[in-house]
Amino acid sequence: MIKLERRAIPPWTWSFLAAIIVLVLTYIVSGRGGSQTITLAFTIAPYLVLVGLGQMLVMSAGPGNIDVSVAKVFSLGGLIAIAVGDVTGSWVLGLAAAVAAGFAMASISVIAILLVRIPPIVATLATSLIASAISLTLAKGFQGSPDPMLKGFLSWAPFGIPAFAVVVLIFTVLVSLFLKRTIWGAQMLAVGQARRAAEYAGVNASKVMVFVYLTSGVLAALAGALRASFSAPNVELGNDYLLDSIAVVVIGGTLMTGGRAVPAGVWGGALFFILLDGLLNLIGWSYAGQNVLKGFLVLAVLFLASGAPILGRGASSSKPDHTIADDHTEPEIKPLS
Amino acid sequence: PAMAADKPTVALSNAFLGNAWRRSMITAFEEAATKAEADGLIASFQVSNAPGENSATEQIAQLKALLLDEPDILLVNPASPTALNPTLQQACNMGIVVAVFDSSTDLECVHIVTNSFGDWARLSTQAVIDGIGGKGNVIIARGVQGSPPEIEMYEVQTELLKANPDVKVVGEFFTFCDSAKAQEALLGTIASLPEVDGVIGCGEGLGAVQAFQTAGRDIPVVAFAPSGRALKFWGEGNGAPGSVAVMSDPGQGVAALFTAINIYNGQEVPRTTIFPPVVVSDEERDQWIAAVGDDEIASWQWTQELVDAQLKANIDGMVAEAALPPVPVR
Amino acid sequence: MPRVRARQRARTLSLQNGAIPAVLTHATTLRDLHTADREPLVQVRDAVKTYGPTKALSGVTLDVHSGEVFGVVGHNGAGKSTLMRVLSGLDAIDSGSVQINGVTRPFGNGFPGVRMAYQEGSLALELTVCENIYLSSHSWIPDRRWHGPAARRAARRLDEIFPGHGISPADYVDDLPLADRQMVEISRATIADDLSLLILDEPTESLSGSAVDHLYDYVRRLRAKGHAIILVSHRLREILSVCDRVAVMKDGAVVSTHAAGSVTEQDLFLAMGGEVVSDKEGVGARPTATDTARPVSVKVPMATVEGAATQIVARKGEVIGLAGIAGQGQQRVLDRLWCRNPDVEVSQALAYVPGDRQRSGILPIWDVARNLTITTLPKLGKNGIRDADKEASLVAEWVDRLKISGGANAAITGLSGGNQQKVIVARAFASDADTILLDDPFRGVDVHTKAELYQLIKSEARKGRTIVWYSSENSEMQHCDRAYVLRADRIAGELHGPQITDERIISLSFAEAREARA
Amino acid sequence: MNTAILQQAQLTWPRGLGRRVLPGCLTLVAMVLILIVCGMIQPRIWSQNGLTLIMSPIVALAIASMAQMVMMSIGDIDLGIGFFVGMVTTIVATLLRDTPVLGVLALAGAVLAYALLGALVQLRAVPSLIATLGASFVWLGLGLFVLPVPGGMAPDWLFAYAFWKPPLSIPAPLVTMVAATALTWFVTRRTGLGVRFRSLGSNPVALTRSGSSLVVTRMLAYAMVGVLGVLAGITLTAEIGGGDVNAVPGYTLTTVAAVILGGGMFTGGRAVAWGTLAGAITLGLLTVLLTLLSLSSNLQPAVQGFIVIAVLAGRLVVERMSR
Ligand SMILES: Nc1ncnc2c1ncn2[C@@H]1O[C@H](COP(=O)(O)OP(=O)(O)OP(=O)(O)O)[C@@H](O)[C@H]1O
Ligand SMILES: Nc1ncnc2c1ncn2[C@@H]1O[C@H](COP(=O)(O)OP(=O)(O)OP(=O)(O)O)[C@@H](O)[C@H]1O
Ligand SMILES: [Mg+2]
Ligand SMILES: [Mg+2]
Repeated sequence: MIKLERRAIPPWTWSFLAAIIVLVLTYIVSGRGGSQTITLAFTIAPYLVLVGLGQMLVMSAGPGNIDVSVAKVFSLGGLIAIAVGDVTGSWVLGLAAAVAAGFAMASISVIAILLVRIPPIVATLATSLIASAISLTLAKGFQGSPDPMLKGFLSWAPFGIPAFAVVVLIFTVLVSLFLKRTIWGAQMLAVGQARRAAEYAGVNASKVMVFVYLTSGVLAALAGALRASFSAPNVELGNDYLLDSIAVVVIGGTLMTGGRAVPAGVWGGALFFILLDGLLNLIGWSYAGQNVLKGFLVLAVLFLASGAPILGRGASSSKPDHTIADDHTEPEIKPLS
Repeated sequence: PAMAADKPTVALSNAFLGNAWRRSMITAFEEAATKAEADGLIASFQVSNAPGENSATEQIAQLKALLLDEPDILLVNPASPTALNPTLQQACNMGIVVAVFDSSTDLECVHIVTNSFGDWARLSTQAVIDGIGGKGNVIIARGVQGSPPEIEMYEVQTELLKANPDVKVVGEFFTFCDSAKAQEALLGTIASLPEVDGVIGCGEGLGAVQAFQTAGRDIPVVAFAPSGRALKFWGEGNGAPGSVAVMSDPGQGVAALFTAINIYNGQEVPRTTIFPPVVVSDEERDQWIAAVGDDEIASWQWTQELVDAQLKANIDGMVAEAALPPVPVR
Repeated sequence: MPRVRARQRARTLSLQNGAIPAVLTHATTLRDLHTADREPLVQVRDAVKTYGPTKALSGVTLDVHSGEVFGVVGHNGAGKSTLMRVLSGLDAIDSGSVQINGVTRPFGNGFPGVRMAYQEGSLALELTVCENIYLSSHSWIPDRRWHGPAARRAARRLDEIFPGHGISPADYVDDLPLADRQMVEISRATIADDLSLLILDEPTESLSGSAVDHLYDYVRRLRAKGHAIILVSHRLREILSVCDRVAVMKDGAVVSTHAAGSVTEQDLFLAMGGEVVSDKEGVGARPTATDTARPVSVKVPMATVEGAATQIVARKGEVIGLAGIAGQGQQRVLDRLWCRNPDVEVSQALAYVPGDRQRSGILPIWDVARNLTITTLPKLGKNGIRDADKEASLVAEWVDRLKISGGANAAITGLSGGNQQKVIVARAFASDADTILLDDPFRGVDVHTKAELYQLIKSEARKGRTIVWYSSENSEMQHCDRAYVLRADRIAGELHGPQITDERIISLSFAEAREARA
Repeated sequence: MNTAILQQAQLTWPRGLGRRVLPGCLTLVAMVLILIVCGMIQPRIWSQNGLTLIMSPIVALAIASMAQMVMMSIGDIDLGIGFFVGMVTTIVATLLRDTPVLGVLALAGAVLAYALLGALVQLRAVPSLIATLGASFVWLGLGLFVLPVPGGMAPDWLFAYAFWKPPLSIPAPLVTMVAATALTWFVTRRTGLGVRFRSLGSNPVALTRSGSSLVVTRMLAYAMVGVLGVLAGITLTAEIGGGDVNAVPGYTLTTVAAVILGGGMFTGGRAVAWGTLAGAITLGLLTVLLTLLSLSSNLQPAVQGFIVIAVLAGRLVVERMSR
């Protein structure tokens, strides 16, 4: 029975499975490709992964937590990094500036969420409006182009192994270590699965909220800065990264209801999406067909990978007794500890 | 219109400000309009950019707010070729001179000022075909899916390719004429493609070249966007020789302004007037680089005289031969 | 420690003194008596129900007759709730037979005429009282224009059962205190035109004393009307006071049935597999005169009923009770302490044991171990990194000490409410907090578990911790050194050691009630 | 006892009602303020034409917000509503015009699809947010199949509606919005079905124990979202005179904001139709306000953001004071 299987299977399996299937299809469709298809996929994946990791932390901090400002912050980060880098002549300062910008934007969300008590989705929506206003102002009469050295590094792939991807992989490992081995990580997941309970257990939930949103903002801006250095800054650079980051995180097996974060899954989801786009372009599907297929694939992966305990689906602070009510979901909770 | 004597008030409705083209268009317009106001051609002008991501509904709301002001001339750079029709109809009914630019509409009462996307496609495609010496593999990078310009351009491209049977199409994606999207689309598929000699497209050359560089492939002949950044990049020797930079002219807004003023003053003007796109070839490239800011798109600097000339060419039906405006200088 | 093998010892003990056989014979004669006059309303024969590995019901056989109040007692996880779910038709049994009103298989909405008031969680908080009533009783309320009828029935029934309740049908349940919600839940269950069997699963756990009396008066009236009532409770005294017959469940089976008149709490207690001392021990055993030498660790400024300023004081090593009718401000005192309001004085490290385990207790995704350690993590780990070994040993220690069923790696949601509660308590006491706040934590916990936890509290207090303990169950307060009786956010009186009795607490709680009316 | 006396007082004003209607009222105030400001800048607003002009673009948003509100009342979120409405416009502008029967069938199919989505969410415990996100790709794709290029033509009866001038110089858009809101309000607050929806959002266990099926209830709720989405699409077609699947992707988040402004919650159980209407109109009027203020276009988004925050902050303050 599926349940029993799922006991064994780690939550990120499905995303990688999907990615591999798409990869195989790609090879089948085009007689050629070899390792380069993978190399190039790993060249563009890291940016989405960085944004996804931030989004993942936010989402696993509890029901209703989501950061819809990533797209605009991403673009903003790109513009600022290039502009500052151009003025100061140092790409390091450029990235630093981008990080600072992401931090500032995220602080707006944090203030709105914690002090003004605005639901995250609306608070971050407001933030993204503000971010895009700043981007637009910046873009007017914008000067500057990416630092050649950084750009070189970003597309540098010795033996077909993209160096930047390796860096982000290491970062991903650090994130999962953070979640597994550190006290903060544990406290974050505790808040994620039951905020009230965690608070009574002595966890400072506000601290967690501040942490996840700031991280998400900073990562988005940083990813934007790097992406812009990889090609060129642009006010619309980040637009695709909002929906994709959410989809990638959930396909990766992170619980939308919080309490379970799966960093590895973010890679799986990102590769799946990127390879899928490649495949669809390859077989020259009409844009319409591409979307229908993409949609059904997302639903299908969900269908297989699902098993989020019904406990507080959507959002659940007001759903007592769920575990007792929906016994069938119990075994699906078990493997997560 | 009734009192051709007194000067018109002008309102420009722009759907969004999200990309370099629209910004250049607004900049060019604001410069020209301020000058026109000073020269006493218009009474006053108002530029309004709808919030949101090029959303038709936002622009409709914005247009209706503008209609409350009852301007004499309404210039529209629309979010969608059809969605505004009912609203624009209302404007016509109020006796406002309505001119749509950088797009088209089948609304009778509206004047259309536009570039010939056919020309754009012809110029860029031909350049690439010549660049690769009339034979080889090409990719077609297509524009904004479903937009009338893209459809018009695609027709021209296909017929030109028919005329050159040695040019083989090995791939075709929608890149929205956006260099970042083109880069991702290409990186996603490049490995599965044979040798590529040229990329026929609508100004995503920058991203295309970068994708090929990343993949360590030979750089094909491409069509850049005439943006400061792309021209510089091109000038630094990226992009195979024979590449070109073509794009519809952000100066259209200005052209539309002067055209509309003429209409308001009772001059006879065809419903649709064609203006030339901006073309940058190897020779003039460095001249243009000097004139264009990094995040700007090169645009013709239309003046009333130039516009009148172009209008005349339109009326005489000899647009093709009409002289191009001079390369602007900074 | 002696408590560890409580149950086994209890069994041997009860077999030696032959209590159960005696009771059984008695029970059978009594059952014959009943069946003589008429066919029982409920007939359960060898009902078996398993959930995966666990055998919730292992062959239950019992009869319930119209016009009787039938009590069911048993330790946590004995199978009571499961049996009730089966009777109400929510769960189907694997083997055996259930017959109610001559119907043998439930259809759609369960067995006809059977209604159940649940222990918790069957009201929709975002709905109004009236809407909740409609939801559960729609079969007896017109489908169109139902607001009026539903509201009227709700109000009438509430007045009928709990006179003087202050609930309006238009109130949102979310904004009602726990006690009021329980009243609504009970009234909800009784609103049915074809009611023939009413099941109450631990109905009084969050009710105040007077409400409990009202409820049982109503139960008696129902019985008089010829309805059958099944009452599940951990409060043996209540069971004996209202029931005609009592069934004792153990490990998924009915081990014995007694005529309420002919048994004492002790007998039931033994039959459940209890141990004499575990309950008796420690009541009043603490030194009554609290020596004022010990340093004060908690100070909460309050007002007396007369309005004079006073304060709640707790010294190091004291167990302080907050008593009184539910919802008279006891929780507010705890909150003021937990949030460290400027006006209160409280020692550095605090820990809180919530009562509402479903919503503010358990971390549902994690297993017992992680639930248990979350509070202590910072203490165990160093510079931000967790220390797996220390955690493991701590968990092992507490799982063993409190005999948490399922062990360290069981999913918390798989535990019984009682066992979940043990984990939550352990969480607090495992921390290095020197003051521990208990917010009515033992609702619906069986007597054994309670006894163990009382012991824990006392021994921890002896180690020098301060305990501030609110309970809605007056008898629990006996385990405190001192108890403050609260009423309308004010202190109605302070009781010392042996003075802390049901009667004293009740009288203090209600003394004012009369004043207020006057 | 005095608790009883306390409660006597509350009997007149049900406990918890205030908490639930207050936010909507405050948003209403904000809406009126914006209207007044607009009116001061541009007095022509105060006429049937003026009001019709500025209100008509908001109608579709308001109805879509109703859909989102129903979704949130069962504890779910719909990230696909924008493209769904867009897809409906393409169907209305083509099939419904040329072959009404097919058109109606197609729209019915769309509603059915929504119901199935609900079943998926319930049965596989899929988070609604991501399920609807996936669905949004499908809506977009289907819309592009029907109309690859924006175009088509609204049916004539829709044009008739677009130029309808109700008596007593009531602005037509207002009539439509109020009607749609009243309908939603009635279903969610007055009918047994509505009670089931909200209890599904608030506490599914209660619903199961009352003997109704979670799947059926969720499917019905999603179907209602679909129906409202279709209505929104139809009114939008009237507004843009044709079909365009990309017409309103922004609705997805705007509608959520509207519901929140109206006093809705993500935790489900709350259905605040009138508040949501106020929220939608407020958000819709922002564009008008910003255009009339004709402030630097770069800043417009920022101003929008700040106004949203401000309104919600204002609510917080009032709640604090009322406590
Ligand atoms: N939903 C369920 N899933 C799995 N096992 C269950 C479930 N419900 C009950 N059980 C099993 O049946 C046993 C009896 O459960 P039940 O709820 O009847 O105990 P109880 O007598 O109600 O305990 P308490 O006195 O604490 O209410 C439990 O020990 C458990 O192992
Ligand atoms: N989802 C579940 N999975 C496994 N066992 C369960 C589940 N839900 C309940 N149980 C079992 O049901 C039994 C009773 O659960 P219930 O919710 O009735 O708490 P309880 O036993 O009544 O405890 P209390 O009486 O203290 O509330 C528990 O022993 C538990 O093992
Ligand atoms: Mg039970
Ligand atoms: Mg129980």
